Amino acid sequence: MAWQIVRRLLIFVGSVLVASLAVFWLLSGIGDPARVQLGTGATEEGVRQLREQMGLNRPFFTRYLEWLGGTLHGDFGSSYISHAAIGPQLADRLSVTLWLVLGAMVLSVVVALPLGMLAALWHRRWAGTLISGITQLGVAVPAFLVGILLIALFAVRLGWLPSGSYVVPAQDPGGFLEHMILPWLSLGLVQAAVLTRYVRTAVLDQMGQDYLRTARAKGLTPWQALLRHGLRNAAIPVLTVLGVQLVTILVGAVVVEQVFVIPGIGQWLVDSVGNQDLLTVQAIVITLVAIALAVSFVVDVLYTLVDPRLRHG
Amino acid sequence: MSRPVGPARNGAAEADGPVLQVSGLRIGTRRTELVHGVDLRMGRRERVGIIGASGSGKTLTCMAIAGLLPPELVVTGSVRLAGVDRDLVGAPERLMTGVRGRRIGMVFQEPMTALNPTMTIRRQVAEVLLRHRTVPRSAARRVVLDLLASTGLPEPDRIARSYPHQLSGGQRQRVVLAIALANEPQLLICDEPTTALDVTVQATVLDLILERSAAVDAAVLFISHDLAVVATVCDRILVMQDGHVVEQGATVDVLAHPEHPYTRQLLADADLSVPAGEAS
Amino acid sequence: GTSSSSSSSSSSASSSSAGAGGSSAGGATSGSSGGSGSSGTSSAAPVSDASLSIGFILEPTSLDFTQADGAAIPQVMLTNVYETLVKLDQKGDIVPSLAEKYDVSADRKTYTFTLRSGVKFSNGTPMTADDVKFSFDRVTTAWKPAIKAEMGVVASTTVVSPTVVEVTLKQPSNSWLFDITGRVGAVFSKTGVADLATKPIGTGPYVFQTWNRGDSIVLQRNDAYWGQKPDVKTVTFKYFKDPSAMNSALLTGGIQVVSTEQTPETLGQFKDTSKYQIVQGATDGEVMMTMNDGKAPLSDVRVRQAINYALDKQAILQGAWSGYGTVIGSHESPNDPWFVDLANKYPHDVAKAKELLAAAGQSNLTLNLTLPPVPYATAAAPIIVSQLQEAGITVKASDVTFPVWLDQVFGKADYDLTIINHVEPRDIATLWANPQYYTRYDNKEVQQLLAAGDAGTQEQYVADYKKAVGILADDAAAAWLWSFPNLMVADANVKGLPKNLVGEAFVLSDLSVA
Amino acid sequence: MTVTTAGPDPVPDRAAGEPAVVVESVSRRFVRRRGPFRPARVVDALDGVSLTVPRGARFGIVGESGSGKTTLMKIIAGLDAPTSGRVTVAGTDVTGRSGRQLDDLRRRLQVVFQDPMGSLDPRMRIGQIVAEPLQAQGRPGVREAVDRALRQVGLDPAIAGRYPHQFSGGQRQRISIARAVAPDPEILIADEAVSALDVTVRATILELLETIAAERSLTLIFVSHDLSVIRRVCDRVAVLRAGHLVEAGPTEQVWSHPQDAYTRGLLAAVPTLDRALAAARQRAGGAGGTGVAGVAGGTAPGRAGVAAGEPAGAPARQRAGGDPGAGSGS
Amino acid sequence: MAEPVSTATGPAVSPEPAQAAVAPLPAAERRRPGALLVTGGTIVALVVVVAVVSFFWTPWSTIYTDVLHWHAGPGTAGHLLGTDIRGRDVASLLMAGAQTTLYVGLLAVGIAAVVGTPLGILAGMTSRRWTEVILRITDLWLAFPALLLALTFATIWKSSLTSAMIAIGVATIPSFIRVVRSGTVVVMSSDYVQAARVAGRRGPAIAVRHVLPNVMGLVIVQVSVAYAIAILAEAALSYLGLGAGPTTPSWGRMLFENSSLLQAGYPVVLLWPGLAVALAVLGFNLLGDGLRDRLDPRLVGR
Ligand SMILES: Nc1ncnc2c1ncn2[C@@H]1O[C@H](COP(=O)(O)OP(=O)(O)OP(=O)(O)O)[C@@H](O)[C@H]1O
Ligand SMILES: Nc1ncnc2c1ncn2[C@@H]1O[C@H](COP(=O)(O)OP(=O)(O)OP(=O)(O)O)[C@@H](O)[C@H]1O
Ligand SMILES: [Mg+2]
Ligand SMILES: [Mg+2]
Repeated sequence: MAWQIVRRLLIFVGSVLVASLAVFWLLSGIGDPARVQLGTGATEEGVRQLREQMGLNRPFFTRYLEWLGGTLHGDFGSSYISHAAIGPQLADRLSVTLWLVLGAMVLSVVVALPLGMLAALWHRRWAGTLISGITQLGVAVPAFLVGILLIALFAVRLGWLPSGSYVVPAQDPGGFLEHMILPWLSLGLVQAAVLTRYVRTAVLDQMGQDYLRTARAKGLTPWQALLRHGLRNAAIPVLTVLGVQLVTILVGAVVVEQVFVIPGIGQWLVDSVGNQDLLTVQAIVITLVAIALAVSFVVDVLYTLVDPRLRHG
Repeated sequence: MSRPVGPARNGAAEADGPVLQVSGLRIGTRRTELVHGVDLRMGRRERVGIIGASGSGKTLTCMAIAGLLPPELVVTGSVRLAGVDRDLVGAPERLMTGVRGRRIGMVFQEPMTALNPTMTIRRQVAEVLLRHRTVPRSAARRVVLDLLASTGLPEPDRIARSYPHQLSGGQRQRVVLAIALANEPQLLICDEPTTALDVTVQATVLDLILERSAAVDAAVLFISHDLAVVATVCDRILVMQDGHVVEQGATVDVLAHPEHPYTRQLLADADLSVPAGEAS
Repeated sequence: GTSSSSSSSSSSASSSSAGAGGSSAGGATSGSSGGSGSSGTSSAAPVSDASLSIGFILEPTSLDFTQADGAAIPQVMLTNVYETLVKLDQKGDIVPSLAEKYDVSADRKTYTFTLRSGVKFSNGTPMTADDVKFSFDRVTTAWKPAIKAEMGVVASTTVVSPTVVEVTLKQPSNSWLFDITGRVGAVFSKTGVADLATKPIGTGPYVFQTWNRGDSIVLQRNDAYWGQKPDVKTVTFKYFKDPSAMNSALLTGGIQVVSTEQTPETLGQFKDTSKYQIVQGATDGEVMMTMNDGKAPLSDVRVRQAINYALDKQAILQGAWSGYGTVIGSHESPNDPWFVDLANKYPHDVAKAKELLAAAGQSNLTLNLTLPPVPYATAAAPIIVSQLQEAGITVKASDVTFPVWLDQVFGKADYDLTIINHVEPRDIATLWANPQYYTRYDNKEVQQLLAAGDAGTQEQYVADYKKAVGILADDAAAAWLWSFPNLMVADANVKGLPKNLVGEAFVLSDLSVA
Repeated sequence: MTVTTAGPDPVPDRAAGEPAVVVESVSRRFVRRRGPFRPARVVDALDGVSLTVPRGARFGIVGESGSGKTTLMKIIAGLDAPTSGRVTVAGTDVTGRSGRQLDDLRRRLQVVFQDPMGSLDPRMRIGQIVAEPLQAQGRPGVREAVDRALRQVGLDPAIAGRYPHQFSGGQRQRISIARAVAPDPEILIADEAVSALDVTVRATILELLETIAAERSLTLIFVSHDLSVIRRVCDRVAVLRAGHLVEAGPTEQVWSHPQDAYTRGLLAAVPTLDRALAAARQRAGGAGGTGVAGVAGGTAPGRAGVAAGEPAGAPARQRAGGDPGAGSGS
Repeated sequence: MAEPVSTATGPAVSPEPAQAAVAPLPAAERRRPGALLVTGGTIVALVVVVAVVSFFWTPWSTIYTDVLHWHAGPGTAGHLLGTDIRGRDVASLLMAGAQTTLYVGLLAVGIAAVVGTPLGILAGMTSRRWTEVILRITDLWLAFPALLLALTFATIWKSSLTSAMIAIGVATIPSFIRVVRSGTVVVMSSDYVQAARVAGRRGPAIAVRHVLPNVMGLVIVQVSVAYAIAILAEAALSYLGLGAGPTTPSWGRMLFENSSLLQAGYPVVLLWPGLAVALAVLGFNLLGDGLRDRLDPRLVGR
């Protein structure tokens, strides 16, 4: 167990190094933070001076090592642009996005599991085809459109829910829920559509299996058999997809964050990339890498929980 | 059909009506018929064996009785079970779920795939108990261990905690049997329940089937290729070939005085100490 | 110093003297007729507890405009938190603010500002001439953004007395006085610049309260303010990346004001005047299709003129910005004192365009249009491409990111055509008097006129600039499209919204909620 | 208690070549991880098993279910690696080898898996499945060979286009056998290869195996619960129990003089038709008679005489043509 | 060897019962494509045809802006489906957008599937150490924002549809790896893979003949989902200045550009590209589902 943890840690450190080097290298080739900071009012002289001040003229590796040194001290540094410390902001933004993403994932799972199973169970009936069709449309509808439509209906027309903005759950749990319902819906429904497709496939893959017949011989309805037996066996691909979704949506939520004015990490990443704010991008990417590794660890553990055959001897 | 179902020798079973009455059962795909009209009548406590060629429709017949045929197969005819006032053929799923696992227990042919690879044995056995609420949840744990032990499994506690892939074929087969017997069904259908078992375990399992079915007054529909096993278990035998029941009657009659050439052939081939060709 | 031989305007002079009396009272109760010089502040009734949320698009990257650039910072901080010695009124005239009055020497090189007394910073220290000198000196020494160059013309700043400060310029400059109505003129506390990014300290009617990054900035009324206290107690600057989200927020009561409407085509949903008001005015921004004047074939004036003839600017304005804004023909905004209407300089005339192209030997012209990711550019581009196509010019439009645009187009002038809104007020000299600028426009006469006008009297200033604007139009130095409108939508009960966006600040002190 | 056949007395008749399979003190331990945070549990499926299968032998392995037969088969076939010990097939060590190194083994050895359904790729047609070893080994005339193999196991070659799930259990098992015999292996491991077959088909298959064995000196390793099948087919037999080899030797010797109590128990438990019939008759005759099976049937009219003989019956007749069973020390 | 056996077999086992019962299914039944396949195929074919036609002919030029008719309703002034927010002919844009859509699918999804599927299979088949290496790289890659990739590629090749699509494709690879690997692991634990080993198949052949067909269902779903995402991502990237220029017709971009018309009260303009995207995605997905079901013999004929 101890070795497991050490190994994971080593992997993590290695991944962070690789990712940070990649980000450093990619961004340094794309544009000039000094120029971005000075904007359209810039003079060549001004840009040169600022580059000097920001230390951008030093060699690539010097800058990289300096950053690394800071990070090793647990310090993400301060933004090139805002000069504010990155760490605390990262924590805030990340928590916002995590709420958004986790809520949406829960919603999508709750919607997708039954729908996917129904679509599989009825795969030759019109109802199954209908579910497949609707979910496919769901995949095709961009989340921002869903968002705008939801706002137009529930916020503007009916006035039931606020049209956006974020409320810290610790301060006002009710308000938090009220504000998150629409974002969760618009992100979650699209994800649900995607997930439904995987559930359908995974469940169909299980439908011909003998153990389902055994389950039915016990007196389970086809539905129960699928629910208790099929689903568990379909869980491996579904879990995988969930893991992948969880990581990719973190950034992918940017559009929903935009439409619902949620100060999350996706939006911040886009801004920071736009501002050439290298240190901020660096911090965000490293956080994402950490999350990805954590998620894949959790998914691996879940694999072995749902499918004992994967516990290698 | 050579031998009509005469007045049964074990009249006791007939006294309170048949447990199972199958008539004119036909099974087929959309273009070929696979089973051509099977008639079968089983009394209480009666044990009926089906023997026959591989692919002759034995499994399909059993599946049809339990309503578990794959959806691409079509079934006609009638299957009636005592205590159920509906024909099981074409019965609604709701009815069938109440019947399966409760009134009809099933042991399948292939033990390797019959169990859910992702669930512990304990849960899989307990499920059938809890599904029909025959045992309170609190007692389920103990009942499961008892059931496993009664099938002759060593270390029932370890087995209960295992997953199917950790068990040998025979161990799995006994688990399936435990599931089938859990709710003391009226009718136990065993599709080659002992093929994966060694002879000692087989003897135990056969004893178990005999003993438990007797204990709960269950009728047994038993498929096996091992004539000795069939003879051990069954009072009556059906011989199937190519989707037809070619002969049926009391075990002793059929096995000792076979009439249909196919039955004779079977008996001839059953003796392994003599090569088939020379024996006949 | 003598009395102003030519102060910015007579009105400002009179207002400054009026302000003197008002400020001495300086009290909390009757701050009427303060130097704010704006209308709508006459009510002496006790101030309300109202709060207001205003939607914006661009969030500041920092609160400290001495270190970071970008129009979003002064929009929040200037005039509201920090104040300047003089400021602009709605007409664009320069009026006193922290200075009760100012005098200009005869050679127009020395400005003497008499400061208002009783003004306190939000950290409690009184505002004195020392602070002004400290602030002005600090621009050239400690500021980072390029805008600090505006203070380059100052030779020295001298403290005459605690309430009088004297600024001497290297040469006369009209723009300097205008410039110090902006960021570089902000007066900081000598003891309060340690942490400008998180603890801004100013003299303004509002104090900074909180900033939820990525979401909003909250300002609170400064109850110790020297002048007329604003009506609205709490103002939230709420930031929206998505224009339609901002509209929705207004519709659902999340905000009360949309400070700038980026999707003018959606204004229809605010038709109901009992609920909403649409405020339409001018900004200092010119949306223009800049051409690379230093690179063939665009270095040929005939080609540039042909392009101008080929464009139906009214249609472009209609299609891209639903007709909001004013078509312009040169580098000028209706806010500028030298504004002349040159919109019809190049009427839409495809035949003429083709003719000019033929004359230039460019009948089969292909140009690249490099677009920064801004809504007006992406909106105007398709129409421009279509119209130029009709005149026989094939345009290849491509999108780039903003850093790439800055690097390639703005930094290296590696482009043919681009579309951008130059929002800085009175930036004509920046664009057209510097041959190294990305416009690559090199016209000695224009350079001379702009320099002379800046150094000359106010009248000369206006006259020379008018002339320069005319030459730019003749040269078709760019294809100016429209003057960017100040388009605001607000709840009907919000009063005091500025019609024109003058200067860099979004002025809050005039707002009230009925 | 480990009994090895590779012991002191070598097989006299087969001195010519090296043994087909030599298993040297092979152990296989399964570590069952029970979730990431709980201690693992250990199962010794095989524990120090040694045995030698001479070339051309028909070697039976019996044992109770769970005794490690399948595990041993997989190790011999190079599908699983022993935790310790060594397996030599036709002179080459196969333990711990993979991929290319096993090519030679693959050409010589085929396996009929215990679980017919699981060992048939559900997405492959029967024809493809049976053809697979032939194709993998680049044999010519695949089609004919497939047809022949299917016919040999009593299936119509026309079914080659269908999928595994469309067959009955016995049919699947025959497909599995067809796949194994199609490439003419030198060594055939059959794990419960005939358990799902009716007696008629079983007889055919056994005959088929015997014929192949006789004609091309096939080494047959036959795992079964069915002792009568083992006795009929195999000249030598090994008895496994709980991962240990409890007894091994020439079949008839083990049959007539079982050394181990477990073996004796096994033999005694073999059901025979006449005993069963006698019991059945008793049940049927004595109205309400107890269903207890008597030990041996008295008179067995009709066909009873043809039924299986007593455990200690005469040597099987069919072996006359083949190699005489080799004696072995025990 | 056949002779003695077959003579021995002859009388003992009559092949007839098996033969009668196991008659081969007529080819017609096996070949009959499902409704999913037909519908999906038809829609996809329609998109292809429209794309091809648009190379040669569209009702209007796709760059022509009708300055008299902004976001006009269907049928106005010869615009069959009306005009968009910039006065361009919607029908023409839709037709030409089909090209982009197909290109997007081929390039982005193609890259992801062609690279990701083999890697995923590899990760599920190789030794634990290599699996670990591949998976950890995948995690890293997964976490790496597509936006950054898009930026980089846009810098290397100048922003274009191709650079954006390569970025999306490359960014989608890890999800293929993960999904395919999970399926592979399950397949690899089955007996039929062991049987194939015994048959003499080596890793690559097992991968192609056993693993691939058995994970194909997952791959197909992954492809169809990735396809929908790619279409929308193309639009999003081009809006950030990382994709095709504003004059390249694309359905995703039409959605983005016209989205404000929803609030402006002209939702119908949005309807067309929305329908087009939906239809294309639907088509590809139905085709995918159909293929998937086709590939599962247990479902054929049900
Ligand atoms: N993958 C595994 N993980 C853990 N334990 C296993 C595994 N495979 C087999 N075992 C255990 O090893 C023992 C031997 O199993 P094996 O399958 O070899 O038995 P067998 O002799 O073939 O039995 P049967 O005749 O019933 O098929 C059993 O106790 C089984 O539970
Ligand atoms: N799903 C199916 N589709 C088509 N034919 C089928 C299907 N299932 C079974 N069959 C055919 O039906 C016939 C009877 O099958 P069944 O499983 O009942 O045989 P069985 O008597 O149980 O044989 P075994 O002893 O080999 O298990 C076989 O010929 C088989 O090929
Ligand atoms: Mg069967
Ligand atoms: Mg086994």
